Amino acid sequence: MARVVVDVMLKPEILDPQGQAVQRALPRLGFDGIADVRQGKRFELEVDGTVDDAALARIHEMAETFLANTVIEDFVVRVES
Amino acid sequence: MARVVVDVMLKPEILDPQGQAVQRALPRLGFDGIADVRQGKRFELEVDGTVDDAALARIHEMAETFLANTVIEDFVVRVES
Amino acid sequence: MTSRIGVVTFPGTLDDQDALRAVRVAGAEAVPLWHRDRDLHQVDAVVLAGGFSYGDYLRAGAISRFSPVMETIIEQAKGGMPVLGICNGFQILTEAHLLPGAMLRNNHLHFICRDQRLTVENAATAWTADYEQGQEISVPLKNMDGRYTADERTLDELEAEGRVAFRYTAGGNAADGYGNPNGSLRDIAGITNAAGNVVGLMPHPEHAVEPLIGTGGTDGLGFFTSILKKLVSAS
Amino acid sequence: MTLDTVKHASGTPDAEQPWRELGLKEDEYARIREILGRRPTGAELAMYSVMWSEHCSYKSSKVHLRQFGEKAPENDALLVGIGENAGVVDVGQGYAVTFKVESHNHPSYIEPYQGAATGVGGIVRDILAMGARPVAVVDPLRFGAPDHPDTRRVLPGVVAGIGGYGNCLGLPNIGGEVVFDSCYQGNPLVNAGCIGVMKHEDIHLAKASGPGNKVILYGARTGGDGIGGVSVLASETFDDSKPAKRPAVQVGDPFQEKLLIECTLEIFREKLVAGIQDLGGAGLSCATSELASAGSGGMRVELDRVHLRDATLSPEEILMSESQERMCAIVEPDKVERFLAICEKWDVIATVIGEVTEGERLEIYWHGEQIVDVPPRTVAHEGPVYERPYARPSWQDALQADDANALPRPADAEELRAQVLRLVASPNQASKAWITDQYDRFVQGNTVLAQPEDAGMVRIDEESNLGVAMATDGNGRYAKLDPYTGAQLALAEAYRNVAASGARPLAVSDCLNFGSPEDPDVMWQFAEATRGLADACQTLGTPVTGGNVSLYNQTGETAIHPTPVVAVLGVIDDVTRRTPIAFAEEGQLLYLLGDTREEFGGSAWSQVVHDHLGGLPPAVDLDRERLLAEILISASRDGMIDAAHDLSDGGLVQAVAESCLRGGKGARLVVPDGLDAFTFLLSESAGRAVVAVPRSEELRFTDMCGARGLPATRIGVVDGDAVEVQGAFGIPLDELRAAHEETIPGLLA
Ligand SMILES: Nc1ncnc2c1ncn2[C@@H]1O[C@H](COP(=O)(O)OP(=O)(O)O)[C@@H](O)[C@H]1O
Ligand SMILES: [Mg+2]
Repeated sequence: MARVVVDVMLKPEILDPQGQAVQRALPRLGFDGIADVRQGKRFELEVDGTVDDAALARIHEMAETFLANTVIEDFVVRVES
Repeated sequence: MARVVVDVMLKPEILDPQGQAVQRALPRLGFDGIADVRQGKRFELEVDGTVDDAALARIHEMAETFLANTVIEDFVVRVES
Repeated sequence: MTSRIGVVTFPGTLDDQDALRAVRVAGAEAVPLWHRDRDLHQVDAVVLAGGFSYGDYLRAGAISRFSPVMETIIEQAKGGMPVLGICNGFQILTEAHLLPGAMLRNNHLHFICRDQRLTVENAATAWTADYEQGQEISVPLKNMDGRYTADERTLDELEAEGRVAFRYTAGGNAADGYGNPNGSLRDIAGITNAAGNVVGLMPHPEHAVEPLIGTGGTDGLGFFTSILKKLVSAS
Repeated sequence: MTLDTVKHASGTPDAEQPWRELGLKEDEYARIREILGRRPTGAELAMYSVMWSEHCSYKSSKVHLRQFGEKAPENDALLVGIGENAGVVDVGQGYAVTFKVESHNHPSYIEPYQGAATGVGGIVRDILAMGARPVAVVDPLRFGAPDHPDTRRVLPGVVAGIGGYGNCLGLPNIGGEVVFDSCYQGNPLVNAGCIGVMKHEDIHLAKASGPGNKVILYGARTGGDGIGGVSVLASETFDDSKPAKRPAVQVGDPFQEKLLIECTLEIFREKLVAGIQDLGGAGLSCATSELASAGSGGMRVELDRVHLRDATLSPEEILMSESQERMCAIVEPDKVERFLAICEKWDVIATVIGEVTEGERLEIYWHGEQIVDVPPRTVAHEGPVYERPYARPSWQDALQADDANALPRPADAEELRAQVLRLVASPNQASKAWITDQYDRFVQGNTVLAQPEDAGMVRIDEESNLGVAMATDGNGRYAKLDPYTGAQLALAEAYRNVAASGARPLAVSDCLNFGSPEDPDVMWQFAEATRGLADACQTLGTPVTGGNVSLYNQTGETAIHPTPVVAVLGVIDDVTRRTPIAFAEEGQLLYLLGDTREEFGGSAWSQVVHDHLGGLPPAVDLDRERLLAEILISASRDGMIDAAHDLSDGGLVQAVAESCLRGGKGARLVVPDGLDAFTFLLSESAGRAVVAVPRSEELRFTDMCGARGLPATRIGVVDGDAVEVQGAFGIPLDELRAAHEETIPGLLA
């Protein structure tokens, strides 16, 4: 069993009202000094067997076609150590 | 400017309907060998100045009281390199 | 013989019964279609109804678009079969890349349910011929992820080709349904593909086909009478 | 840990057991030992403790609730009464309607989104279990002070949870309430109601009969949700300082519930079940023991067959788990295959976990070893019953003596105008559109009326236009001043709201939200309120068909206001005859129906202007309510009125303001002889409504009122774009709209 993480974030040019709402609330809660907040998704995949290059390539494809919508989102795939 | 990432995931014992829906869809899309999927949130915070221990402690508190709902979620704070 | 219009039920589709009713009210034969079934049962057109297919999990429409029925619909839509995507159906159409752009969380981050004023910008599609260009109509709107977005180039292209089918009408009171309800770029409420057979929009014309029910108007009926006329004249 | 089997329990009579931690009292534990003739196993102890909790057993309230049955009015419409998952009434044309209101107060305070969401999920499954298709939901809500920081946490979460779950299920939200009062600060009330429709022959009951029939658990997998939730949450006050006691929160999956609904309805259509029960509080403990108890008694369950989300759960935990979106059905053996096929079609997991047996014992096995062997009736239906002591509180007289009618009144027209504006802008009177716009009210395409109308109304037959209406009401301030009258006023208001929409009130469900039953003051409030409600139901001819009791709503020693929430269901033969609240046609005449007296005790005015609660609530005259309802229904059926709005908190001016804003038209009002402007506008006398009458119908309408003896006073006309009170003041609609509509977004957005 190995864990692969896929992080999906809205592209920088896309308005992220969730992140903005968080950022706007921070000063009210007494937290200053945060210049920007973006909110995205994190997927934790438990993979059967070992994660070799072939497996990673498949997960990359899965992220590209399914986990992220590349019209609006970027993604990163990493093997969790 | 430094980037701090807060990952928020549902606690393991809490039902994650989103992750389950994703996992159930995978075989249909031709992706096998994924034993489990959990979906959580990823916050990217752009922090003014340097991220010292005091700043990290503050962000930790922010995550605990605001970014995560600790009744049902766990979180991890990390400085992005 | 009247035309057969199919309405797809995915797990979590909610407005399929309403869409079937709207098809009937317009005088066509309503045919329920099932997501696992590749066969479209000789329908002449398809409505992808509103709701929360697969709970809107991952992204609205993201899981449904991979269902067996969609494989056939995608193929036939490319061949000219009329397809109308309402709300979740619109989201499925963008996820399936039959229509450009994507739908994002409303800018106020809430689900919104209200009467909505729309301006018909393109009265030449398969689903809008019974309206006048520039006509204002009122139909219910209800969604969580209704903010239309696309990159600038795509938006310019849509405008230039007259493919913005509906815009949120500006200029009046929000209480009367005017204004952009969710931050959609360029006030876009619905678009069409270049051929005019595939149309998607966020508001719900199928909820505005009978007096008394819903908003109490029949402004949405035109979608269903438009397609019926088109199909009848083609046959 | 060794498995605590029945055999093991018999051999170790003196083993220590955590009955106290599970919320049982010493004598209750002793009784369990007596019933079983030995000490209970861990699994049995879990079952008894959760089923004998206040929440499941109604042990403190039972003796009072009996009145609803004893005093039930003769009513041919009642098909299924109290005791089943929900009551069922006949609405004609072969249709039956089932409806019920439930509370999810404590979970919603801990985790507002999930608490409220699973509250909706639970009540919908109750309705489904009766054999009905759920067609609408309502959500009566109470929160703490609107400007309190915790309200900003709780309210948006609750609203998002109700919307998130209900919208995703495809059930229109057609009504409810939002009330703020600091008494609910640590105890918000999240009540949720659901209406379902079926044909008479489709009514299903929760009972397991027919030895050899299979017990099928279907729906979501079982996880660690809310383990101990029922007993810990409902039998003790939630105490913030002990986070360790916080039980695992239940998380809802509305998508799964939608599949469960469609799957179950298809199963009903093919007549595949002999008995059915939803899994709610107390999970499998409740479902198996209730099904067996209501049937012939015998059932055998192989607990290890239950599909788990978490493989480490112990059998006790599986029995207590409150995982959502599950149902339990009793199915004849030759129908099992088809049953499972339908579940597969809808992607719903289903498992045969046991069968109905000849005997009278509920036996549960874990990998072949017996861990439960009990008479199911002792678990489900023969739990403890308490006659809790109660007495009129020592402070009640002083509270009633503190007369609101004696409070300083506005000195002149200008001050009256200012107070009226403050009132329509106050959080309790302001428009709730910011909240209700987050709910889908159109889905299913049958909604005739929804917020902000007096009652929600849905069409149930497309051919005949048969419809049902529902309103929920409850005024905790009135009930605090006098719980007997307060409960009757709650019923009267909901009844009036339904009639104002044009529907005939038929039956009642209630959700009784009170403090700790161990406090004699609270118990008195509860006793008085139930007595008041039962008496009033008898007089109005509307039986209580079911409901829910929520106790221990208190923070420390301080209880919430007694808050009986009453839902009235009505029927309308032709929804095209429904009456909206909007004043939409200029020139129509406004009539005030009923009598206006000086009644300010518990009023919105006394709260907003004086922050005062004292005196007596408005008087109740149930015969008058009945007459008013008859007139409103006849007038709507015969086309004599175009709009109607009942008068309640905020009085006449509130109703007129709402009707004007809804229709976008103003009104000119004249203060009737014998009344001063202040009393005319702001008194909260019950039994009243304002109606808009087309001029052509005036004579017919006033003749009818005159002949039937209902006071009808012409008070003005629909006209212009302001609310004008002749000789006093005017408020332009724009100013009124801003005052009424900006408050809630200002507080919460
Ligand atoms: N939480 C809610 N959910 C749905 N509808 C609501 C809610 N709160 C208020 N409403 C609706 O808003 C309208 C006004 O509510 P209210 O002033 O309490 O009515 P009334 O005084 O007639 O009982 C009604 O249509 C009511 O059903
Ligand atoms: Mg009312």
